[in-house]
Amino acid sequence: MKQHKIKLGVSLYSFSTEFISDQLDLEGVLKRAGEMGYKGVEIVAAQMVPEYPYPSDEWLEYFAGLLKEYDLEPVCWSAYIDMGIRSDRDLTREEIIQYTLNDLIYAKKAGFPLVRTQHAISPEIFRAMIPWCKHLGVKLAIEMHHPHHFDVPLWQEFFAVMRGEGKGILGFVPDFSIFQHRPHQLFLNQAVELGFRPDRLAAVVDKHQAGVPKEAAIESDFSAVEREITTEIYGKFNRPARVEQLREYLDCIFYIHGKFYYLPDDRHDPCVPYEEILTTLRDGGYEGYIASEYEGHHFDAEIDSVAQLQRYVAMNNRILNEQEALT
Amino acid sequence: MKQHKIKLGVSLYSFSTEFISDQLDLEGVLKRAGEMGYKGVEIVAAQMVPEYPYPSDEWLEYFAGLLKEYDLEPVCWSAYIDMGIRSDRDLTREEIIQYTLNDLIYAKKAGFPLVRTQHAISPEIFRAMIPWCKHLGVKLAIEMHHPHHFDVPLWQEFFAVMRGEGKGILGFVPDFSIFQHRPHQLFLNQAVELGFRPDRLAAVVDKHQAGVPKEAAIESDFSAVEREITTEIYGKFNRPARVEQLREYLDCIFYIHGKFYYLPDDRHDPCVPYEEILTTLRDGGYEGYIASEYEGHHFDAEIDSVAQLQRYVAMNNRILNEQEALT
Amino acid sequence: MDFQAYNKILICDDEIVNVRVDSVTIGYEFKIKYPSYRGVFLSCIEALDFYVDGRKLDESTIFFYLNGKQFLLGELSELFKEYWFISDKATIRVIDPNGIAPGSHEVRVFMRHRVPYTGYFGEYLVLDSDESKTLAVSDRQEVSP
Amino acid sequence: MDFQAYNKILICDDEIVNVRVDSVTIGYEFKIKYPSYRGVFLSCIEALDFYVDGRKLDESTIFFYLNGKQFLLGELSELFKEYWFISDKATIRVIDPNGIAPGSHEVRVFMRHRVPYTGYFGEYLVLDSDESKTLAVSDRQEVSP
Ligand SMILES: [Mn+2]
Ligand SMILES: [Mn+2]
Repeated sequence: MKQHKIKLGVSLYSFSTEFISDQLDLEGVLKRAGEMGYKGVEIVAAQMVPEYPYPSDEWLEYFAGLLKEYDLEPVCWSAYIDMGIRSDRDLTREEIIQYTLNDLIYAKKAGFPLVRTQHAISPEIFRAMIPWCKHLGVKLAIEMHHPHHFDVPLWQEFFAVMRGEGKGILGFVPDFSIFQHRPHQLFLNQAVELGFRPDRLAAVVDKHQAGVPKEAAIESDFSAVEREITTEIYGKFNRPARVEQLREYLDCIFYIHGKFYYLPDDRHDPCVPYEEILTTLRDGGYEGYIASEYEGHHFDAEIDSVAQLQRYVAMNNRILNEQEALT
Repeated sequence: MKQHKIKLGVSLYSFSTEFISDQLDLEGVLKRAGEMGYKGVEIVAAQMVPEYPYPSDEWLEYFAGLLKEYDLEPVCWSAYIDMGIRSDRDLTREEIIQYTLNDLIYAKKAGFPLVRTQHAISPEIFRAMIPWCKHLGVKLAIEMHHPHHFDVPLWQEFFAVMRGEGKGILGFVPDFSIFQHRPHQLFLNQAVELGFRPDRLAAVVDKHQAGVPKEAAIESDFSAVEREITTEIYGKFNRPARVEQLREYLDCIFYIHGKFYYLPDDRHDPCVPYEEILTTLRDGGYEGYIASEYEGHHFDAEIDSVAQLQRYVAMNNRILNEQEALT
Repeated sequence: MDFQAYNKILICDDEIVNVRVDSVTIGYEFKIKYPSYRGVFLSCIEALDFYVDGRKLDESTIFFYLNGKQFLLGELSELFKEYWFISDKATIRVIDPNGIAPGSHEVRVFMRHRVPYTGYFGEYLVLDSDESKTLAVSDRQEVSP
Repeated sequence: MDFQAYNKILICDDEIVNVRVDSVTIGYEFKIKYPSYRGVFLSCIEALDFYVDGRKLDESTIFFYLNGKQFLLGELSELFKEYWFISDKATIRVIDPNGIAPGSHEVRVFMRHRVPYTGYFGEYLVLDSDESKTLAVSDRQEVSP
């Protein structure tokens, strides 16, 4: 039995509830991550970096001190391609390059070897960043997030760049939202709060799982909100990617977002097929980080992020190790 | 012989050369004004107030301390109506009100009893500011500056507001540029530097003074720059206002800009009829401030502002007192 | 239904403060935060309405303060370089020479905002955040504008 | 011919500095001031061109830094809330992985700018400031972006 080389890191984004409600500041978040045993951290710069997108040297020094103090390793600087910043038009090529170069430079200054970017960068600009990535020694990877997936034609262009000129410099970050196949508990709770009758909701979830078409799942007595949420369930939890595609593009994976919304225990995620995903990655030889990315804070501010993360790490370790033992 | 009650103050704008070249900072400018014997000061907020248009409380406190230290009296907070801020359109009514209210509030906070505004405020908005002026106890006055003058129809509307609802609250600030009748020495020097042949320039000035039409002053051998500057001389030094109009609107004058560009000595300004202006104001019973407003810095950064101001004050005192003695 | 839990941070608990210059009242103010997990540029705000005790406020009486600057609500959609950090409170100042009466008032904020990175297939997610909160008026007598 | 004497302050005497991140050069920078007696909003800048040793720089390689922010030259005309205080220097950073060679270089700046209060009879005064200055390259090895 060979030991797997997957490392479990954390996106500080997982502490959104505590951060935005001022229960934890940046130092508090880093301290907590360190206390939980995490080493590798990802920061969503637009979330936790004051003065972003142009943080001061003072802040950079402060941040370096915190990483050192809590014995953390900077792994991923997460940037956005905020195409829709402006009201009148999308960003131009020059603006996208400006923002991306800015993030590469600040990632470098803050000690991160990798920048997470987004699909809207376009294959052409993605390729155009190669000289800067090489010059700075910082890798650039596009996150693949639901509703995108491997078979979106744009992504075939991205993979061509990653495997061509960008080899070893440009890659991607799969987010497990692409494998999510059913609504999580916090979504269901919110639906009920918004007026979805629990029995009708349960029926919709069952029909969605059974492959009954959306039209047949919407009953004639559904309220507007019930129709809307049913449409969202069908649109959102449709598992657009196949797990074996991870293996197919393993050479392009620089980093992974271990997305989850709510774990009822520390053994199994009912919404994302972690067993299949993790063993595929492990057996395929993936050796990088999987960042715990708790996202339930979109739905419920009362959930304890730390408890969720602890369950998540336990589940990952169990699958990676127990199931390994079985093979 | 009755003693006149005209006070000589200074617009800190007179120290533009020293301020923008970092020879004097705001404290240096205030100190110099105090040393010269001035008491009342005007500040062009967009020039000397850091963080303008939203200066901090720290700055306001600092500024109050400086006024106290150098025994100066805040007289006029000069605001602009920057109609052309935007590239795509002029300011809207709401924006003009926002900027004006902001200046009234900051003037109040900084201890100034008067805000200088500009014609672009429009008669309607000028009137609309009355309740705020009363509420804050700050007066509002429009500067009348060349190329405007008393007979511009807009100004008749302004005077109607000042003499009607705005009585005692709304007024105007004549700037003596409206009486300027010939180019000053720094203008002539600059013209020569730009290539105007000195003899031709002298001939143009003579013809302009003699009332020869512009077309007849432009010789057939004039270069483009000579034509351009001749046109500027005719356009700019045309004395659009008559000095007796000061007396006519004396009841609306809250403050005065003693505009000058270059004084060759401390007795007489060759370009602005100070003898006539000052005796008219004095004999009409004007009791407010005349701010020394040296403006040669637009043309020559080598002139010593202090020396010019000293000549200016001496000239004013001579005219106000000597000529009084003669009557 | 993403983003819904963030609406809870929209209206801050800070008290409403009457704003005075020397002893002259010029209005009152309260604080809001951007209802998301991350900061954005102000140009992503598509609509912003305020109600106090059920009455909609005239937008010409409202100044939005952030980053040491003062904005009109009508300017927000153009401010593509003005970043609203998620931990920073914006001050909403209502210009009113009478200020606001002591006691408690119900403040309602409606914000329509665009999530600028969500155009996966062309359309941006546009959220409506609509929150109300009862806020007390502060006893403080002196406040800096 | 008003405003002409102010052009002298356009290009600052500060040395040109090669900008490095750790040991990696990303470009070089020099400083300019607004050529007037007063501050304005950046939206009053109608054109801004830079030349180094006679060669016009590609505007896509230039970042304009002011007020702690970074702008593209193409953005300036829209920045009606970004105030350039007359005493503040803007940093012009030229993105170039080679930096600039040691020694002296001639920097030329052309700025066309609108004086926003001059519309006495409808037309704004628009000024062309065109200055050149020889600047030395600094020996400093480490600079913060
Ligand atoms: Mn993700
Ligand atoms: Mn004046």
